[in-house]
Amino acid sequence: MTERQTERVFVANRGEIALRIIEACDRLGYDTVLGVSAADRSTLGARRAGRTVVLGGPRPGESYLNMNAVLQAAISTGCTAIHPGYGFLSENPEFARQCAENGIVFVGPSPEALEALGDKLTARRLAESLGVPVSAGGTAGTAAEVRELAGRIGYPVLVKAAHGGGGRGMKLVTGPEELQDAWQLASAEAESAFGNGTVFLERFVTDAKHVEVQVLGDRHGNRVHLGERECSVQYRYQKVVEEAPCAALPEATRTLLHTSALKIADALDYVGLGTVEFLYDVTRDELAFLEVNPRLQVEHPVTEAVTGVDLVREQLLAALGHPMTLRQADIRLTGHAIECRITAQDPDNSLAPSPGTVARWRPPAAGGARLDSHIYEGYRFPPFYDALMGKQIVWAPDRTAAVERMDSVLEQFEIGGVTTSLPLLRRILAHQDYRSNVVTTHWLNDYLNDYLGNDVEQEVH
Amino acid sequence: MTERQTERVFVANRGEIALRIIEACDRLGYDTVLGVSAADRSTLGARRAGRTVVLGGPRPGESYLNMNAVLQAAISTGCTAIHPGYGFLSENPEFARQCAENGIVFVGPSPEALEALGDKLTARRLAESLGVPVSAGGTAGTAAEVRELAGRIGYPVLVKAAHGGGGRGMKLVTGPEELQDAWQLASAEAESAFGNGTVFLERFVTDAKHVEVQVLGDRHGNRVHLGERECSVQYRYQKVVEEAPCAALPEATRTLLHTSALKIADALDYVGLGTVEFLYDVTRDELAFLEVNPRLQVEHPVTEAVTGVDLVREQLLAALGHPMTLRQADIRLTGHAIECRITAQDPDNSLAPSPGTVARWRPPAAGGARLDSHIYEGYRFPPFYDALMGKQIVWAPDRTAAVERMDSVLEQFEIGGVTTSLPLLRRILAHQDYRSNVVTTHWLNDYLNDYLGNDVEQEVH
Amino acid sequence: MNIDLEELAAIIEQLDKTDFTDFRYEHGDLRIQVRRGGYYDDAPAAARQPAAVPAAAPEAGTAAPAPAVPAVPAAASAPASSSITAANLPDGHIAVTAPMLGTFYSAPKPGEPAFVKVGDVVDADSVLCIVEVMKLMNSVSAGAAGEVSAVFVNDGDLVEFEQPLFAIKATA
Amino acid sequence: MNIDLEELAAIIEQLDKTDFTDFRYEHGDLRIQVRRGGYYDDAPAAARQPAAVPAAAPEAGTAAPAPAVPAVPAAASAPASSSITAANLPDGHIAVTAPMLGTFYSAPKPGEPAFVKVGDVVDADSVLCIVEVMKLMNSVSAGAAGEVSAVFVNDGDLVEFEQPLFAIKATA
Repeated sequence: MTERQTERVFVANRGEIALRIIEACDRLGYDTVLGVSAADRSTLGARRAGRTVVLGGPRPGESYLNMNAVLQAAISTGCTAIHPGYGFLSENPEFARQCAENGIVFVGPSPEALEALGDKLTARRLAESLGVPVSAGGTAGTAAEVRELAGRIGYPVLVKAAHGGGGRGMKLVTGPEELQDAWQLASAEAESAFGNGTVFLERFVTDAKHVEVQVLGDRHGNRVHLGERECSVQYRYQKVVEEAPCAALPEATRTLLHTSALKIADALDYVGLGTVEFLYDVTRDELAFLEVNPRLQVEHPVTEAVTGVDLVREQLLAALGHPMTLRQADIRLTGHAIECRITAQDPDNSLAPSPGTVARWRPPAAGGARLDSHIYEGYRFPPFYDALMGKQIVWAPDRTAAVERMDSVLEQFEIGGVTTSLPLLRRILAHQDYRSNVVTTHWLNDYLNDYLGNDVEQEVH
Repeated sequence: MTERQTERVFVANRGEIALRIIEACDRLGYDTVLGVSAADRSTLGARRAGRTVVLGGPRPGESYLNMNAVLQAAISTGCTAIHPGYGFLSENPEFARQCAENGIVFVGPSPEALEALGDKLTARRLAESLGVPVSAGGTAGTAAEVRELAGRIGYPVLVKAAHGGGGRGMKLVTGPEELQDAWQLASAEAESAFGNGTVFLERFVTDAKHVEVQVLGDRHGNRVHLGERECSVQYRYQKVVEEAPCAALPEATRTLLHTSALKIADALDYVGLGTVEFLYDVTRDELAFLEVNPRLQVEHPVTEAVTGVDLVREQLLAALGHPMTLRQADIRLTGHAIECRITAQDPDNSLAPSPGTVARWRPPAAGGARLDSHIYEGYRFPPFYDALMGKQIVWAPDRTAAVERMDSVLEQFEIGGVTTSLPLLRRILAHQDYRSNVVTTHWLNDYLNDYLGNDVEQEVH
Repeated sequence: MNIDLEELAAIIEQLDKTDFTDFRYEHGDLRIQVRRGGYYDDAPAAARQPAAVPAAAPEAGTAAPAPAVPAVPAAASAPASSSITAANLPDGHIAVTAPMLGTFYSAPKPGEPAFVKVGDVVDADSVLCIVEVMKLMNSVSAGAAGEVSAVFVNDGDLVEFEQPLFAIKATA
Repeated sequence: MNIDLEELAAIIEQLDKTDFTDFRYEHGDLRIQVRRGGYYDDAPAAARQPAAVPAAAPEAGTAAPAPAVPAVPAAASAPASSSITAANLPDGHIAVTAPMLGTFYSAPKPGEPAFVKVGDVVDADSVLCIVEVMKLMNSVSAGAAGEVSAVFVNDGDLVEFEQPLFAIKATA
């Protein structure tokens, strides 16, 4: 028997992604320990993990977000690595730091990279310095400078303090009359927080597609991109339908997109899985860098479907120090993939969560289809977490065929006992706008108003 | 909360099919108990089952074929049903009877149906009585009658005792000079065993495709077929590559095939999953009924891929008495699916088993692809069971695209540490005969001789 | 019977909308107790002599061993003769459970005597053990006055959230 | 009896719509208790010496509970103070394991005394127990001479192939 170090991975997440990570570990021969909340004792993940420990109470703060409990559990069970999945602790630099201090591999980028990427402006400056396209914007110190800059950029604009992180204090200004107030507020905030009143203005793109590039790097300087995804069907920044590739991109723009993403990954000496997000203004054929998501993403299966690469496996191997065997030339994109997020949300009620018991769960095992889900018949949907029930993915040789395939799979999918987003997904897939691929990020918000008003005229069937 | 009886299913099998059954149970909210041999304590199945009990020693007779141990384990763990998978106890009428006597649902047909189907001649007579095509054949009592019959059928013929079951005493006769000896032997055997020396002759079809129809019935008189599969790529009666549908069938023949299979299922009042097997003589465009396989088959995923029906779920629900919700009109066949059985067998050494430790197991997560497998990196392949490592399934809109897709998936599949059939599968997929779909059941036997002689001229790439 | 059905229905309906695991209501001679989820660590209705009390539920005892852990069937490690188990508390005994996941310590410092041992009399505020989570020490108190009737875990064990640690025979 | 059946039916109907695991109602001399799911921890049949063999291997003890069974961590059923466990046999002790899967019986017939108990001296051929498989009784002999030092399973338990049943302190 070959000599091999036995890795043991602590899975610090729940739901479908916990299953996905356990599956990847199983196939690599790694042991798994799953940390669960008291509400998740009898999930499929708890059945499948090598061992399951109860971290704390049902609320995320008591369990999945409880850094000390997660670390203690991982240490006490002899784990060599922690996979945080997405959400929860996945982008928390402090948690990554504590993992390192305790000699546990955090499956994600370094704490420093997480901190750098957490700040939108720093990331934007990095992009600019690399010649990566960003949306029109700049900094200004006085009211006059701000007015001049906003006029040059064109309304609507976003105004925020030029230093400091996150989306805190970001203000949307739709016309010159709102500018003065917004500037004063942002400037005062900047002054008090950073001792510098400089503000930052950026064009607020209202009618663009969301495109993002999957990148992957190892600890040995190897780095590849795995093509792009399009995730324009969003509701309140929650993605609903994703696909790969983005069929609306001209080839030259796609090349620019990929090289831009790789430039950023290279500059960061990026290790692991990351997603470089952009907006694509279809009318102007212009890309604008948004941010880097330093984690496994919900929509990773569409990239797996068109590249054949097992992203979670590669992510684990990279984090554990293995050199990548993939080279850019190995990565060929084939066909088209679509993912629909099936959630326990009521489309007739502004997608309000609708927890309950899943009395019936009959996904079709269709060809070219994959379902990532933790749901089973009799599952009691707890009210403490997000509403995701499963991700239905289909693949086909081109977008039209993939849309048809998804349409037929959703048609056959039977769920009972809880109200879900299935009817909405079916109507999105049937909609002329979606079929002709003109959807932008505000489309679903608009459509849901129509939907509630029962406007079905534009549907294909 | 909906009232539901909690089913608990005992899984009396191992390997990939144990995982498949556990997965289906999980999704239905059924508890699972897996019985394992001492060699299988640390399999993925043992990780995933709700509970695992060690049935006995590593040899199948001590564990998976040990009826008493399986029954005792199922009873003691409170199971309501036993799923036997394929092989092992799946077609054993005695086992089915003992399940019934102990109040446990056997997931398969009744003991009586199993007995009737175990006898090839009884099944053939049933087919004849229903007007279902069978191969040329008949019975004869004297040497002269036998000679006359054989001449009418055409050589080669199979000669066997006309009563009694199984393949026992079946003799292959390639010409008139062998007939006398074969008849005397079969007749004497028949006389001593059944007090009747009548023998049965049947044409031995040497150049035909193996086609089979998937049928499904419930306890309420509902019955459907789910189209056909082709499994002509065989080596010593072991299927190697399977697909759905059989692209070589003219539409009229396909209709005859489906209605013939349903006639047989109807006559048997068939409950559960079954496969009605036929030979298809391409030159004569003739079908001949072979037998009924009363169980889940290894190659069921290709049918799932083209129909979208989860066969294991339907099988469980039917066995547990639920009425089918599927009607024949609901079943639409879409596209083409191929399955390759990846085995730990050495193609350079007459496919001899090659157990060992699987040091590397890197399946590509390609679009339109599905992998049913219990293998993980570090898995130690035990020498006691069959050599199946996994089933790679792909789906595409047509056969050509499916072949291309499988070709590319096999190309990217990395396995290390054990010798496998991967190189052979790649060469089959690349072969002109396979691509042009002229393969019959003896093709692989012939090809393996060529293969060992390194004859690669007919390959596409 | 003399039940105000409407009142009871209203209470039940209210509870149904509410997230809880244990609800108790006592007023005069009226007592209502409702539980949801989790396990019961207190006595079943049947009264029982401590001497007659048996071992672990056989089912739990033969549960599938976690593959990450060497393959000793759990049943094998369940003693054939035991007195009090968490799954099987006699009437009048209550379980003290871990308020958080962490490492169990029976004594204030290594080498020192344990806070309590079986037979010790404690009051509700008595500290029974420490649960350490990433160097943070959390003392666990008895919660009820009585006599320590069992200790379920060993020094240095990882204890999970809500895992039973001690049994206490409550003072009548 | 003096039950208002209609009232009782109304309560039951109400409860049926509700999600709970344990419901108790006491009012005056009326007591209602309803449980749903889970298991009952009432005593199994076997009587037992209180003094005898305890504790579990801590690792096995914290193994993932089988989902089929309500969530009592197995550790909970293992007392803290231990002597001999199957995972942890002292030098000179050997384990007698089940030669097959089946139901464990410590005595030739129900009600009769056990073949052996802790402290008994046995020789290699002494029968220690019976393992029943579908009505077939298989006697298990010690395989070595010595003194029975532990019994790991209870009467009526399902024992798996190779599961430790007894420990024997072999004669030197």
